[in-house]
Amino acid sequence: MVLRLHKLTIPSLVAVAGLLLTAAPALALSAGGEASPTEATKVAAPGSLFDAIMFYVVALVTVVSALGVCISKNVVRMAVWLFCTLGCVGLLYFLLAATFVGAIQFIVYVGGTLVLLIFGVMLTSKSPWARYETHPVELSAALVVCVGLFSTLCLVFSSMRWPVVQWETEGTAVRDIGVALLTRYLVPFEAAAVLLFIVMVGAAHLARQEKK
Amino acid sequence: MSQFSVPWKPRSEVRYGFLSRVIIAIAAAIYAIFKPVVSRFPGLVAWAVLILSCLLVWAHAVIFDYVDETILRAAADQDITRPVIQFGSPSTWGYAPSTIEPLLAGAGMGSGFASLCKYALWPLQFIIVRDLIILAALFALFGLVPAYAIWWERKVAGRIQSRTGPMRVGGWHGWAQSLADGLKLVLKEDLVPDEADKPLFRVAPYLALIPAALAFVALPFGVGWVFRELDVALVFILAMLGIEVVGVIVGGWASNNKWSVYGAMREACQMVAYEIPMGMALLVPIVCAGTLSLREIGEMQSGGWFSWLAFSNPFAFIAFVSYVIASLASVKRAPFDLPESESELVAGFHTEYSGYRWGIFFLAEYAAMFVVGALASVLFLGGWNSPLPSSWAASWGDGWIARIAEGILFGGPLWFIAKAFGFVYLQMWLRWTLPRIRIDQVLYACVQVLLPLTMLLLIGTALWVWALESSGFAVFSSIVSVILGLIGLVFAFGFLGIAGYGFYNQRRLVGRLNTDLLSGS
Amino acid sequence: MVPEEICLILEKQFGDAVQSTKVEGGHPHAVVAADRWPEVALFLRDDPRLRFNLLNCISSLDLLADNKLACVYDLSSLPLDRGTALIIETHLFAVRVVTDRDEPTIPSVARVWPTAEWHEREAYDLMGIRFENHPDLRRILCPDDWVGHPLRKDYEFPLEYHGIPATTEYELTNPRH
Amino acid sequence: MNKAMGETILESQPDLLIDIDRREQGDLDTEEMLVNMGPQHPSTHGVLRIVLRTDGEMIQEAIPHIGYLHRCAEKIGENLQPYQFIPYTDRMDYLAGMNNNQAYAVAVEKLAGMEVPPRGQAIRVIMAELNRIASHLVSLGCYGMDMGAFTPFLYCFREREMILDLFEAACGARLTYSYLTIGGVFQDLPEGWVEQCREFLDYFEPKIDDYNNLLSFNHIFIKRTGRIGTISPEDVVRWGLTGPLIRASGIRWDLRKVTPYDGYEQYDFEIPIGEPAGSDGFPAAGIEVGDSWNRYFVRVLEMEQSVRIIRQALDRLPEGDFRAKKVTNVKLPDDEVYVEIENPRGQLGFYVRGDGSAIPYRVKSRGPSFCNLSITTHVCRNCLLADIPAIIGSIDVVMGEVDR
Repeated sequence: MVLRLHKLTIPSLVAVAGLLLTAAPALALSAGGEASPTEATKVAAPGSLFDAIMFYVVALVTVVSALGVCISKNVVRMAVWLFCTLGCVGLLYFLLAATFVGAIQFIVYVGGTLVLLIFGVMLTSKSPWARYETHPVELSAALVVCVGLFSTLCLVFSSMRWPVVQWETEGTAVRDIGVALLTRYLVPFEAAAVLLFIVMVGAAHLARQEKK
Repeated sequence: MSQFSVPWKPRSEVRYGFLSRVIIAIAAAIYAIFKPVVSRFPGLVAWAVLILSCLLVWAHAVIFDYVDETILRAAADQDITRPVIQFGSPSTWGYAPSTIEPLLAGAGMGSGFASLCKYALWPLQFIIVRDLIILAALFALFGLVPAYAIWWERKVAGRIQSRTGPMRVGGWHGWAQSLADGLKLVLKEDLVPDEADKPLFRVAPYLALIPAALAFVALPFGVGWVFRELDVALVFILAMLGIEVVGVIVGGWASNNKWSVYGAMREACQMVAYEIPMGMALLVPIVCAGTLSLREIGEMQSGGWFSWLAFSNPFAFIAFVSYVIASLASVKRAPFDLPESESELVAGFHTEYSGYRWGIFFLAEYAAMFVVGALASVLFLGGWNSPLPSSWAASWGDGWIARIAEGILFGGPLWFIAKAFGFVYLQMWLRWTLPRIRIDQVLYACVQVLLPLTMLLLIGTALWVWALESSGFAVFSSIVSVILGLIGLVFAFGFLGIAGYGFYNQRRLVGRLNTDLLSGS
Repeated sequence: MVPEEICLILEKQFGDAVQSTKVEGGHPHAVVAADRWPEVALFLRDDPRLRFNLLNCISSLDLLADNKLACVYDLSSLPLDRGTALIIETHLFAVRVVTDRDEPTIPSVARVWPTAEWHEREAYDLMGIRFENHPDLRRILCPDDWVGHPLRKDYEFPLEYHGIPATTEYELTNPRH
Repeated sequence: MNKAMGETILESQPDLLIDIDRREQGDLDTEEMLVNMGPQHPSTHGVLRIVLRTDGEMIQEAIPHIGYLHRCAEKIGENLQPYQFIPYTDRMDYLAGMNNNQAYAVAVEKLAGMEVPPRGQAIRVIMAELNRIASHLVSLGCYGMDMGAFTPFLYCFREREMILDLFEAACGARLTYSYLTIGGVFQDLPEGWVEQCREFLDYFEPKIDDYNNLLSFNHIFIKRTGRIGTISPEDVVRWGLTGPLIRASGIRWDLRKVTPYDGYEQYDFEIPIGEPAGSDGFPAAGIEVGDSWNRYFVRVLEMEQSVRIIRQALDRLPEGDFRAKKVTNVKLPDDEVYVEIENPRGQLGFYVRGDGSAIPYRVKSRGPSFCNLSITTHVCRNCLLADIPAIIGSIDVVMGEVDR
């Protein structure tokens, strides 16, 4: 499978991957503040070893596919990489036993937004074959911004204290969400509903206009 | 550039590799063993397989409980500390076999036998091992259901078109037809068009297959028979059905063929459009049941025929019908099979696909059909509960015969699979009788008919459930559900009656079957 | 309407344009001059007495003997004002237009009867008769880069088309033309 | 990745460029897509290629390209004696072989002034009507298949198999019969054939109601074909459409009544025509005169009339010889003749010109599908992609007859 990449993509990929690999264990280890190696294992003890492995794998796949979205040339490939990213984010929610949010993530983002994005791409029939050639100057600018952002993130993460929260898996999350939505957060819920309604009416109006 | 210059590049002649020859050898061996047995007593074998698989699943549940009982709980009582996982030899993980043996002996197992079992039962204490076993069973089922559905569709199509369907492969009624098709598809040359987007072209079928497989994870085949009891099982399954769209669209788009682009576009708008009415129609039973977890919904409907949610109120009954219609569209079946309509779009989105990749799209479609049928049966028709109320089972006492009878007669995986395949049969029946609808009529039906209807049903059910508080209304609602149940019975027996009538005077209705025309008949 | 009356009406209307008429035999027809033919065609279609609104067929003819090409137009009248009553009687007539072989052109009647468009394209494709102001005159049956017009009596068969050899035993078939 | 598909198609087939530019002067707007409903397409009933200029699902223009099945049968007609040319007429409209033979035979007989014995004429009528039923069964089945209903196709072909058995018993062939020759029929009916034919007619008559219940009055089918591709009576005549297409537009015109041949005047039968919604035996709403549904339903009604004709012909089958004495090297006078008969698809005409010898000087065949197809550009303007099979299917085109 010949992947025709821009000449600067591979070096940038290697750079970012290197940063990631070094940062990740550091983050995990430093999570417990003065956690010594032996206690690190206790940190990972609450879930089984398997969960830790799963988390790292999914996180890595998410990052790689997110990079894929930025780097790929053809729009439809971008869409598939985006599908992979959003899917992995949904998987992360499932790993955290937040099943409702994970399912909603799949429905709303992957089933809804992504399909509409692809649909938009298909309707403008010329664009899928357009190639997005990133000019080397733009690429270097992007790299600078990227590294700067990443370093600030590292600083913020390293100085934060990460309380280890005990996983509570049972409990009908759905019922609580439902109740909360219609009691404590009723106003934002209704506002969002009205907003979406306006959006739908606007879309219908635009569609009708075109047909004329 | 004249009309007759043929642009294709000469390909080397295909020689079957070692792996293909191995596959063929295995398949031939299996076929040789099974053919005489099945073609002589087919009915027996079919029922045996079904009952055996249920017993197997039931047995593994028993073993898991036994392991929990004797090893984990006993060890906890005698507070044998659970050794920490060191990365030494595997036997040091969990409770070592040596510690298991006295526990087994203590639980009344013969010492000689215990020494044997300790090695067998040792891995079962890990959750990951249990999950893998169940997953293996689940994906075996995921492979079997479409294979059976494909063969059954060809037989049903044959019956509807007054011909016999596959009869030759494997003896009795061509039972091995879908296995033969699978083998053919695996070994057939699957070519990728030159101008196609090759990586996407290869990935697309799997994007369509994985969601259909994942939906099996949350399907409740029985009370304890579910892989992961999600409390949001319904939303999860809806999500999986929503994702399948992406595979089809990418497949249609990557094969660089105008017909498949048309198929992909139609697919995109049809499935996205029909997700909304389908979701709405599913909300109706949820409003009645009050929970998203399919297990609780199933248990609510164990009160026999009239307790099923489809008959709980008139709105739910109409919602049941509108759900079936919307599910037809979201699984691209019957009158809504626009995306792969042969007459206009050659073969819709899988025009360029051939061989194994085409097989995967086919597999995903039939699996999605089963999932949609299963959802309908769990939410509206009582899932694994039988029409007889399960309270009668209690009166049988609790001997192990009663438990087996209760498991088979009053509710269990057999009922669930029967109902799901009932809906699959309905989809096949519609496909072979109704012509195809045009794309604008499909969207008109969705947006201007089904959507308002399901919204009204939702409001109606909500009001109905709200009104249930007052006891007077509760009595009235039970009467209504009895009436609706009777209507359901009329439909069911009406169908059986017509089928029986058609079967008995087959000769007059259908006229000369082609078996008469065969030579020597 | 008997063919004789039709011929009389035409001669009275167009005089010299109608060169000759032949009523007896299997195919009563009139021979019309090529340049006046669209006029006559319009008259045949719109005259209340004749009302030939259905052009059945345009048969191209190669009269090698007197070095001429001809087109025979078969017309029939289909009364549209009968509503849903069964139509029993109609009248048929034919018109022949002759042009010389080396530079065959006949004015097109595609404007009068739209069905003529495809018939004339076929006549052009197989016989080589060019039709003036035809909306889209090009070959209809043979490939666009075909050489020659097959139905001509003096048509010699091509021995090869894009590398595909024609029949070599050409002599054995001894076509009689 | 790859060039836009529009360009690749245009470069590979230069003739395509010429068509579009010549037909209307505006340059090709790249927004639209050029789609080749090409020679190999499941719903074009044979090797017909339609170039569609589409904008999404809407079709701006449909240009049919024919000629893929052109064998120049007319050139061969100038080298063969009439009784030798009969097998070629079978291959023209390969779904109605008997009717083609009849057309050529009637034309040559009129030119040569031959008399066909009454038994020959009766057998010809029986065979022509049986072939009309078989051809209509194919068109109904394929039309149902185009609309997505697979089952009617198999029912129609089950009945057609029985008709083909009858043909095989009579003349030994199932598709290309060459049974009707100059001066009558090739050989007499085997004994027991008449009873077998009657048995088929009794079996077939109730089956037509099955098709109506299964497909004709199916709500989805009416929605897919009603009010689609409506052709007004004026357009029908201007574009030279004949047969079921004329009758569907409300004109009761049939050559078997207008210019009877082979003794059709002896039998009484009606000519069904397309009627607006609500008339008896027609659906209550959703259709109009001259639309695709009426073109389909006229064929169903015609099958019933054909059964009536065959029954009358079987009852009054005269005795005597079935073919004129002299068939080979019949001298054709130096005259020309143009005769049309009612083929299942329309008026099949033969122009035969003799030059005194036994071999005709010029044979020209006017295929009904050739003219019927010419209206696709006019009718398929601004329709949906899914309507193309509906319109082409209702016109019921056989490419052998279009390309000859």
